[in-house]
Amino acid sequence: MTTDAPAVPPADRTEWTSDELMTVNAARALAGARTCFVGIGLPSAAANLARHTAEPGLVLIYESGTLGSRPTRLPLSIGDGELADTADAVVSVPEIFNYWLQGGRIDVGFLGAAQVDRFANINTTLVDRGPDRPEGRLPGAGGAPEIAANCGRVLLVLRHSTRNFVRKLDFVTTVGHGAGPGDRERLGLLGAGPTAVITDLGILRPDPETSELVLTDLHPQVTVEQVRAATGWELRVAGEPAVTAPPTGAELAALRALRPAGRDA
Amino acid sequence: MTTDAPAVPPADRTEWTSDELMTVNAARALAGARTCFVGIGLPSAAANLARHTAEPGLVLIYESGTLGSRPTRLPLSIGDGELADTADAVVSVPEIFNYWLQGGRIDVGFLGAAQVDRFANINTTLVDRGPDRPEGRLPGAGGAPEIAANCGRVLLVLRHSTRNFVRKLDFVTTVGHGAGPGDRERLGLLGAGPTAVITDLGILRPDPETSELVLTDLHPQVTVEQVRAATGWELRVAGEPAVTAPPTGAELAALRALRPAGRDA
Amino acid sequence: MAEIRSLRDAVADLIHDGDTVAMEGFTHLIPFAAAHEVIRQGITDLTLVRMTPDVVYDQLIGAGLVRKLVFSWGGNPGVGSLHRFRDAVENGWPRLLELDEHSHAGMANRYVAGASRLPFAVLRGYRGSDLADRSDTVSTVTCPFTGERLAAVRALNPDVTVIHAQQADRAGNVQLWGLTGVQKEAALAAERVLVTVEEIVDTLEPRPRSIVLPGWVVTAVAHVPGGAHPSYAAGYSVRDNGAYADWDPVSRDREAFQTWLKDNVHDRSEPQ
Amino acid sequence: MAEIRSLRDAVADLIHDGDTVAMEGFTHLIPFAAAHEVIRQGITDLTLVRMTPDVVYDQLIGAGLVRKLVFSWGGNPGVGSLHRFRDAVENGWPRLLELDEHSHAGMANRYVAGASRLPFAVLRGYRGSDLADRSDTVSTVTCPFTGERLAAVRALNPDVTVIHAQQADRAGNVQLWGLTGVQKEAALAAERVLVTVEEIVDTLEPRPRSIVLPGWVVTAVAHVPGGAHPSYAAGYSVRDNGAYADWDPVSRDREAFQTWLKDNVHDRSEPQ
Repeated sequence: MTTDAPAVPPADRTEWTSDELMTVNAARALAGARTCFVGIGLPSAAANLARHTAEPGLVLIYESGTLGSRPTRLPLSIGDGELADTADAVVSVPEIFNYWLQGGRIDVGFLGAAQVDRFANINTTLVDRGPDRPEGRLPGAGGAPEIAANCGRVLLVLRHSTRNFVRKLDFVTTVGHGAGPGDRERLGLLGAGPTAVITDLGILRPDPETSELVLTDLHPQVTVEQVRAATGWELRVAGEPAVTAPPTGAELAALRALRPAGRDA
Repeated sequence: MTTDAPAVPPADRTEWTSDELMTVNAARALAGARTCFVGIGLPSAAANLARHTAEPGLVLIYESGTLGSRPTRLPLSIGDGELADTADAVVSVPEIFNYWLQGGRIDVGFLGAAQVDRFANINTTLVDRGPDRPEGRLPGAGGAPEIAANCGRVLLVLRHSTRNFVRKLDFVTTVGHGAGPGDRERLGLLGAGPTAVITDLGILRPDPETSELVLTDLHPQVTVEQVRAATGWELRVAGEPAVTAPPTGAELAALRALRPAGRDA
Repeated sequence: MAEIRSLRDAVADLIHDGDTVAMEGFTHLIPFAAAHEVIRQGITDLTLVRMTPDVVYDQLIGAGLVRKLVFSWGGNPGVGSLHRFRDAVENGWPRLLELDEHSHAGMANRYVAGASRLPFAVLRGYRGSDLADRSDTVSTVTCPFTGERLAAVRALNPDVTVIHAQQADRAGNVQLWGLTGVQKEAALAAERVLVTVEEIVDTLEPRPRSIVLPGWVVTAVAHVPGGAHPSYAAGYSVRDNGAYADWDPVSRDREAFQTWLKDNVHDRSEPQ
Repeated sequence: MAEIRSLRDAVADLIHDGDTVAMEGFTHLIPFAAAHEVIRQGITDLTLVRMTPDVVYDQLIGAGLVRKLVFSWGGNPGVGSLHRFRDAVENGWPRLLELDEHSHAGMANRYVAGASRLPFAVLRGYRGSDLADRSDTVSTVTCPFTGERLAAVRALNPDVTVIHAQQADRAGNVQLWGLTGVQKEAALAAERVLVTVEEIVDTLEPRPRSIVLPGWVVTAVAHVPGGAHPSYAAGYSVRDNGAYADWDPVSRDREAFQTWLKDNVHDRSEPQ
């Protein structure tokens, strides 16, 4: 994706990929957060970017047991050595889940997903590929069910397509807002649950009344119709959706400096 | 207490106190053990002596979180710095109780006691001082209930008197053999429970049929009548009690070398 | 991030009349200086929590500030009884002392549950002991897989936990090493955390056998060198066993205790 | 005390057909060399336990040795799918693979219960997730104090746990550092423990951020430098991210996989 924004020096290039757009907006969503439990993949890119842009003091917590990691490059996995070497503290995996996550100490849980439904519930377990084909296997739950249950709020980041944004999940791995208002309380889930889903097309947020995800923000040059076409349910739009600010040169430079040459997030 | 044993060089003095006799015999009871969870006080003296005499490879475990401590002097408390400095590993207090003690990894639990009854149940909580006086307060349970419940076997060491060896405990802090055979199984207690009570007069062991403590060993020059007089119940004697071997010069020298000058165990 | 404050201000702001307060440190790193500041400020009606009350709680109890004690072993390690504790329990002097009494394993697991924000913890404990009958924080649960009945202990979540550590950096990150006892659990179980430290350093160098509490789970840090005396801080001091022994005659006698309290606590101001 | 043995002998003696085996290491210190020795010896019908099956279990599954997998996240970290795992689950190739699937928090607590010799562990988890319906090792318990219903997970007690560590001494005491994951719990939960190490040293020097497993809870130690490759051993090697990426095309194709297996495992003997 390109833009017609005026030319700037090379360090501030205003040309970006849709993944970069997504990651930059995901990083912005961390402004004001103190601590973030970071899922593998896109969330890790966004959370690391936020440390260089929107929220320099952000404390990154990885399920491999690191508290306060400050990697200089994006880790390929959540257990890369630099996450430990740069951390304020390293603890065991049981401890990170029991004392730190379940202990209710984390402001934001940042997750990816394979499928999301209109209540921001998540499937990362399996996909139904039709009656004649075996179920397709996904990686599984990882830390997500308890991350979504125990953080102050949850952010999701994933690419927008009808494959990912579905009318009905093939499997509920992780509860977002359940079947709607009151369900988190009924299930005993702490925190506000998902407050934003950041995609390569825009941002969806739960309607305060119904908890249903509605389109609140479009990325520059994206249309409501494009987003609706990429969503598996009849997506509602919150009045006139805002348009997200284009990535700044500083954001793009910081993101690109983080990325190991030749690697995707 | 003195003995008429022949004179030996100063390093092998054959004169000993009744506490030394008790500690030496307690240390001997650790022969063959691999790991010992060490209670505060007399047990610590005995277990440390065993490392220098009966069982040089004995692994000492203290509830303060040390595995494999090798103090050169007897620690005054179970949290002295040398216990940590000389240990193979130092862990948290929850871990020592959950993973190491409850984990069933310890051969011998070594305990002291304020009151013991005929089934080797222990009171370290309070004493009834009669109708007109308030209950007398003892230190409390510490680690004892779970030490006695989870070790392969339990050794007790305490001075012999009718105040300590009582017909009925004023409070059951820690279960030894409960009300007799089958009680440990019924209560779900693991291990064999108390297998010996070493005192300054001799050694009591549970009768294999009734689990009642009977006198099996007398220390040199102690009589059955002396022990019976110091016991609050009608103490049975196992046939002809054995007589414990007098402390060797090496045992006494090792014990005295451990003891900080001017301090009791 | 934790604020670095004077001990006086930190105690005044964090600890209030009626609070449930845990001061932990298993023989090592006992926060005596903070306890003395509590005595000087006369903060009272406290529920005190500690596995081993030790001399530090004997002093607070003798000072009449304690309504209830939650504990598992109340002796003077290697010396004998805690006489102020006994006098309060046996004679109600200077006030009645309510007890909630556990085993060490039970107390440790109560803190674990508190740090994990679970309402209870499970252990194989208390079986056959009279302890369970006297506490309303011990119960049982049944394993849904095996049917085995196990002990359940209620979570401990103090209003304030106070610990002493070797070092903090200027952002309030705290490192302690050596015997680290149950301090991490006690701190993470609490609403507010006060840490007194031997030293404030520019950068915490990771140490063997250490634990680190990030500044964002610590409320306040106070620089109090020697703040664990007569307990000790590995690398900075050794345990003053003589002071523990000397406590015995002082604490046996109400008047001797009161004189001690005046001379050694009330008439001494905070060390910095 | 642990015996120091060759990897071949240790694997042959400790791991048997039909065993439940946990090979742990969270990205770091994954015991690849030991897994390859299991493949060479054709030890089969295994129930494999691991939070993150990773490439190491993809290889064992592809080799047809695995009856059941107990896990919580089965991807190639930073790369994509585990194709041998998917082929087994989706197509039953080379054999059907039974699954017991959990969340990370659930698996971690299953090991904690196993290490603690409790029949279950309690957590605030699985709420509303379909995971609980598909596993007979997830249930609920009710807090006897508050009435809250919480998840209960059944303890994991493997027959054998295999881990890789940086160092052992000659008595078989083991030290590992850096990300230490769930290795202590996995080791203490098991009946038998095999540790491969980068180095055997005269004396273990305590390190920051390390854990020590005393030799008396370790069954066997094998000296296997590089035994974690393409995972890594902090202080000895870095993660071979390229090898993880290269695994993707190899594992997508059954024949390519079999060629890889022959060339890289079967035709290579134990490295020492």
